[in-house]
Amino acid sequence: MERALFLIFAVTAIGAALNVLLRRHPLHSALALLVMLGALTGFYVLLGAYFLAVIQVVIYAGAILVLFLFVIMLLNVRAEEARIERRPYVRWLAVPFAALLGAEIIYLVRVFEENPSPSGTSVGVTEAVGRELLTTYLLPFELTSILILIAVLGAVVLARRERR
Amino acid sequence: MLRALVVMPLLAAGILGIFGRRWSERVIAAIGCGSVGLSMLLALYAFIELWRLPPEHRVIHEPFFSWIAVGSLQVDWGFHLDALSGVYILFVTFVGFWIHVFSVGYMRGDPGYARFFAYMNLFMFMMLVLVLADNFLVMFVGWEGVGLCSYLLIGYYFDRAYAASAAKKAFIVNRIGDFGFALGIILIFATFGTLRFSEVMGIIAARFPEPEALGEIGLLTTIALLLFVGATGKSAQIPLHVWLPDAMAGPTPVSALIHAATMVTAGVYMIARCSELYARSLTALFLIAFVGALTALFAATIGLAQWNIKKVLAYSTISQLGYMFLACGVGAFSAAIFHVVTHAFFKAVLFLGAGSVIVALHHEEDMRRMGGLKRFMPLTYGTMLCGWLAIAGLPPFSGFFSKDEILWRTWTSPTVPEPWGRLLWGMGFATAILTAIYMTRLIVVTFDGQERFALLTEGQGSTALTPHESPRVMTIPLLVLAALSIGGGWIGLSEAYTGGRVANWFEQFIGPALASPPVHPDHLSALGEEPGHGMELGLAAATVLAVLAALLGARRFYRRDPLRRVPALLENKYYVDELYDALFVRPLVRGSTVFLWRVFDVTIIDGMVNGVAASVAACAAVLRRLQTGLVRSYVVMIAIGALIVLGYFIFVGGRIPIR
Amino acid sequence: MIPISWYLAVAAVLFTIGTVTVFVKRNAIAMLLGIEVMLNAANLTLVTFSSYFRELAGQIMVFFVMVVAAAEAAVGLAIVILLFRHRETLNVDEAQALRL
Amino acid sequence: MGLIVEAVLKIVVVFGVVLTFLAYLALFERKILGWIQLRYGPNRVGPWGLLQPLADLLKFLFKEDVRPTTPNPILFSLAPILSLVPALMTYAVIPFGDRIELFGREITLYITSLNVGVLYLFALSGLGVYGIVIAGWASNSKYSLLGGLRSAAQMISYELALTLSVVGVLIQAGSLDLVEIVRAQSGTYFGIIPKWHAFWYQPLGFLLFFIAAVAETNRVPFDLPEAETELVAGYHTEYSATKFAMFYVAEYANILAVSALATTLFLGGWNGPGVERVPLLGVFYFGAKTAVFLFIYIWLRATLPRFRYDQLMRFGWKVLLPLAFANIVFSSVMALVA
Repeated sequence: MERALFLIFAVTAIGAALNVLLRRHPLHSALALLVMLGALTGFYVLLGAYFLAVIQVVIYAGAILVLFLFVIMLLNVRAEEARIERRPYVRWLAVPFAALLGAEIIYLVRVFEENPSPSGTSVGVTEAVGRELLTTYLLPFELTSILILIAVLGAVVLARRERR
Repeated sequence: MLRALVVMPLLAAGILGIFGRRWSERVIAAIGCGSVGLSMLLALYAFIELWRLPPEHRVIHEPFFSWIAVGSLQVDWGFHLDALSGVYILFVTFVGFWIHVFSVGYMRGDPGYARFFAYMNLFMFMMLVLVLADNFLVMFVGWEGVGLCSYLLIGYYFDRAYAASAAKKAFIVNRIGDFGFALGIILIFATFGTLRFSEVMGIIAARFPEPEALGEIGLLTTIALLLFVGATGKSAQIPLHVWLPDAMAGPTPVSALIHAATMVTAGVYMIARCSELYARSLTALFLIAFVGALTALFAATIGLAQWNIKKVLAYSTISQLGYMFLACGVGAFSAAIFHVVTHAFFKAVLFLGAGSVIVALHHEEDMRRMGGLKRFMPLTYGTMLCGWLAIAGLPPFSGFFSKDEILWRTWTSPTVPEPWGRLLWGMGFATAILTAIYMTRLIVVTFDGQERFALLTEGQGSTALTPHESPRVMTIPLLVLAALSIGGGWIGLSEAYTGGRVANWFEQFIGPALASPPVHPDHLSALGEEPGHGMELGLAAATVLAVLAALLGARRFYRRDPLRRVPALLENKYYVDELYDALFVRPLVRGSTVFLWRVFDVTIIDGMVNGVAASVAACAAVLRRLQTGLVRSYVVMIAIGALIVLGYFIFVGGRIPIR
Repeated sequence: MIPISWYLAVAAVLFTIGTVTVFVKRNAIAMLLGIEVMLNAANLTLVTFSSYFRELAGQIMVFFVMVVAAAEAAVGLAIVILLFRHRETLNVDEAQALRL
Repeated sequence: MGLIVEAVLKIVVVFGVVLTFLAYLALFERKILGWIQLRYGPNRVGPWGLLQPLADLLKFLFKEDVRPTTPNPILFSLAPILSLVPALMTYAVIPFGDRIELFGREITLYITSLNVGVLYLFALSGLGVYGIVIAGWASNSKYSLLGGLRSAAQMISYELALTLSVVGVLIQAGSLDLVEIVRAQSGTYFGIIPKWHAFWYQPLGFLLFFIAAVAETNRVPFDLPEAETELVAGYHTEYSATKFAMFYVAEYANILAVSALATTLFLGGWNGPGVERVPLLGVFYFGAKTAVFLFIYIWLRATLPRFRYDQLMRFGWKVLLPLAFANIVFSSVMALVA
């Protein structure tokens, strides 16, 4: 049962990610990303991180992606046309680089094969996460609030139409 | 309960500070006074709760929240109610409430109405934090908080230069004291490893059974003296007394609340709170007694020669605070607190009465332009008379009981060496007489004799001014406080007057919260014999007679010649301000211009800044070649970086460091 | 029970796909989407480790990553809008007026 | 096995009741609007028009499905489903009542009780916007696009206020579980005032929640995404027949869900006199309280004009959001002091 769910989520996630990459229209890419987020939410539930699973939907799907959709619709973006590259070697370099990167990561992942999984389900309830966040990680937590504030100010200043 | 009591004024301050500007005065006044009124009721309730506990367990401790936990430093916000803080919250909220009510009338029409009440409420909050704190650090928060509110309220009329500079002066002078206080707290933590009053005092009691002798500067004496530096700043004792007279630039209710009744007595409170510590240092006690007596006498002489009605009261406050320190210094902590309470009542009456006069004369504070007001303002006059007799110390007014108690305890003090007790008593006695004289002068010059305000306004060509009695919202607080300055002294009736049949109620109540005074070797022999009640009554009678004589003499004298010239030395406050200016301020300014600015800032700091800029520019000239402006080439660079890092782990680092 | 490496492998694949997206797309929004894919892949590894080693720190990190992602999206999209307003395009190769 | 049967039965019952109720909610709306505007409302099909929902259903099912020329036919068909499914999923966690004894078994009157219940609801409400946005995009029509755009901005803006207005309740109840939140509201103060959050120091949160909820469900006076006077019908301009019906049902499902949520969070859910002895009464109380909200929704629609778009944004960001923050600060202080 668990493995079946894992496989379903894995196939969905990777398929959706490929769609993000291959679709020419940003809106389609964004919707593919939504599907991928859904699959990741499934993973989180499997891993016992219920709080994060819900937060993932609330923040990523409910706010960040909606913002993407909003901008795509606002600018009425059209699909990307094929264009002549100014620097064609970049594209030539990209794919091998990425492949190398993937290979390296997967190589490193094998390190963990020896670690038998101790399985965890009890961590990740809201209360535990909240307690950690407001005690051990209080300083980073406060810092992120400042980060958010700066981001809000930055976004407002950047997107404001200059008045003449 | 204590939490609600403390937080109430803070909430009101927040609400008024944020929204108050748009509201009508009626709403602001209701919120401002209502919150303090609620606090007062809660304080009464808390006090009754405390009262119902058995005397040896009269402590209510209420944790609030955990504040700082760094290493071994563990500070929580907690409130600690014992007999001492119980008395304090009761009179602070009570006097505070009536002064708030008075302010409703006094500040009417002022553009900063909401700001005023927000500051006043904030002050009440900070004062309650100071009083109810269960450890030094939280007390320090309250201590600094009341200092901040004092600064804000002295500079309330911030568009007037003298108010702004008076506020700055108060703040800076207080910083000097607070520096000592902070050092004391640090030393306490370094020595005892905790900041909770109960724990610190417990350790002191356990570890130091014997007091440090006179002249010995041990650990406890060092701490005690550092804390005392803080107390001299906050309570305006020599040599840090210079800020309080200038603080009269604030509105009069502020002077009544902060600079007479409550905040300035925080130094006394702190010493009483740490009485266990002070009782173990004869040196510190002696110094406190001496500074207190000297301040009392010194301020009283200046008070004789001031023309501004509020300045007279300010010097009188300094002088009375001197009495309180004298009491602490001779080991009579409960007498000191008793005087704090009675002083709060009668000084509030005097200040509010002065405020009432000032309003009636359209913000005229110079007594030379007053006179003859008793016909126009009978209520104000009557209440001021109560305050006058109370501060002069005539029975049965409250000031008599507390001042007499202090003088008696000075006479019989176990803590000071032999001739000094008598000498300090003499200084206190002289101060009592001077007090009677300058207060009589104030009353006579303001309320009796010719109506000089009319002359002066005619001279300026404006229409004749007719002062009128203040509205009821101002006179009712006056009446309430006047009643207390008449009757408030009976709670501490010395047992001498009943021949020992009725014990001193106040001392019995507050005593368990305070330490008993140590005994100087001089007095060890006399330890057994109680000085008699007859002696006490005799000394009291002598003081009363002297004061009465001074009172009547001064009355005759000033009635004849109210505007008599005063000695320049006294009018100019012994030139202390000028002295400080020459000793500290000018050298500092010169040093800053000559060295800090011309040498240090220009060459070293500017040099460093310019050097950094130049080196950055040099690096940038090389590095900017990497910046192609193509986003995706940046991406590739980042990816190459990531590849290298991962490659390092694979080929060089061996394995990822996992636990 | 699912071996830990399965999760990590999925995350690695997702991360690589995200990287390629950022490499090959010229549309600024699509590049931002690629970055989101990478961040999510990283999140997956963090949650996996957190769950397998019974250590909450990983989940806390994910929380912070989400916050940063939100901030990044807000500022990034504001820049995109600005770019579009000035250049009428979302092609990042067009925006190189400041280069040397 | 019994548990699964029970769960399935409960799901079937809840959805059957809810869907029927939604159909009648539309009828009630028309009736009440008629009453307020001094008209009759539907009264032809069946006695007092009671069979009108059935007639509407038949009509929607058998009408021709007109499809616009669009480059995204799949998305066009997906949109109504995306909008309906999250709306219906909310009912999984709404507690209609406490537990009852039935056939010797103890049965809870809610489908499930999640320990992240409130967050789950916000997650669903965040997903609800996709249906509308995608509909706006895939219709290939200006009106729809504008409706979708407005909806995206509006829902992001008001979701913040909605979420933050609930934090006070969460602080007070100390749980994210809806059942726990309802339990926290049982009992009374001084024997008279019920311990509902709306009465005892969350009145501001309650007001904010309700306003934000009206905006979140795109209802008058926040119905800018559909705004018939300017956008024809907004995001669903191009929809017809069954697909339109799905949007229609989704809207009512959202309204009902939000009303039920308001009841749960602020008005004590199933709590009421006598519930301890007769738990089934709780369902009645719950329904009655929810009905009050539904009536207010319809009342608002009948009386209020629509906001202008800039007013809407300003109200959301500069009034609701700061007030919600103030409410959180207030609640925390009260939690510390009281």
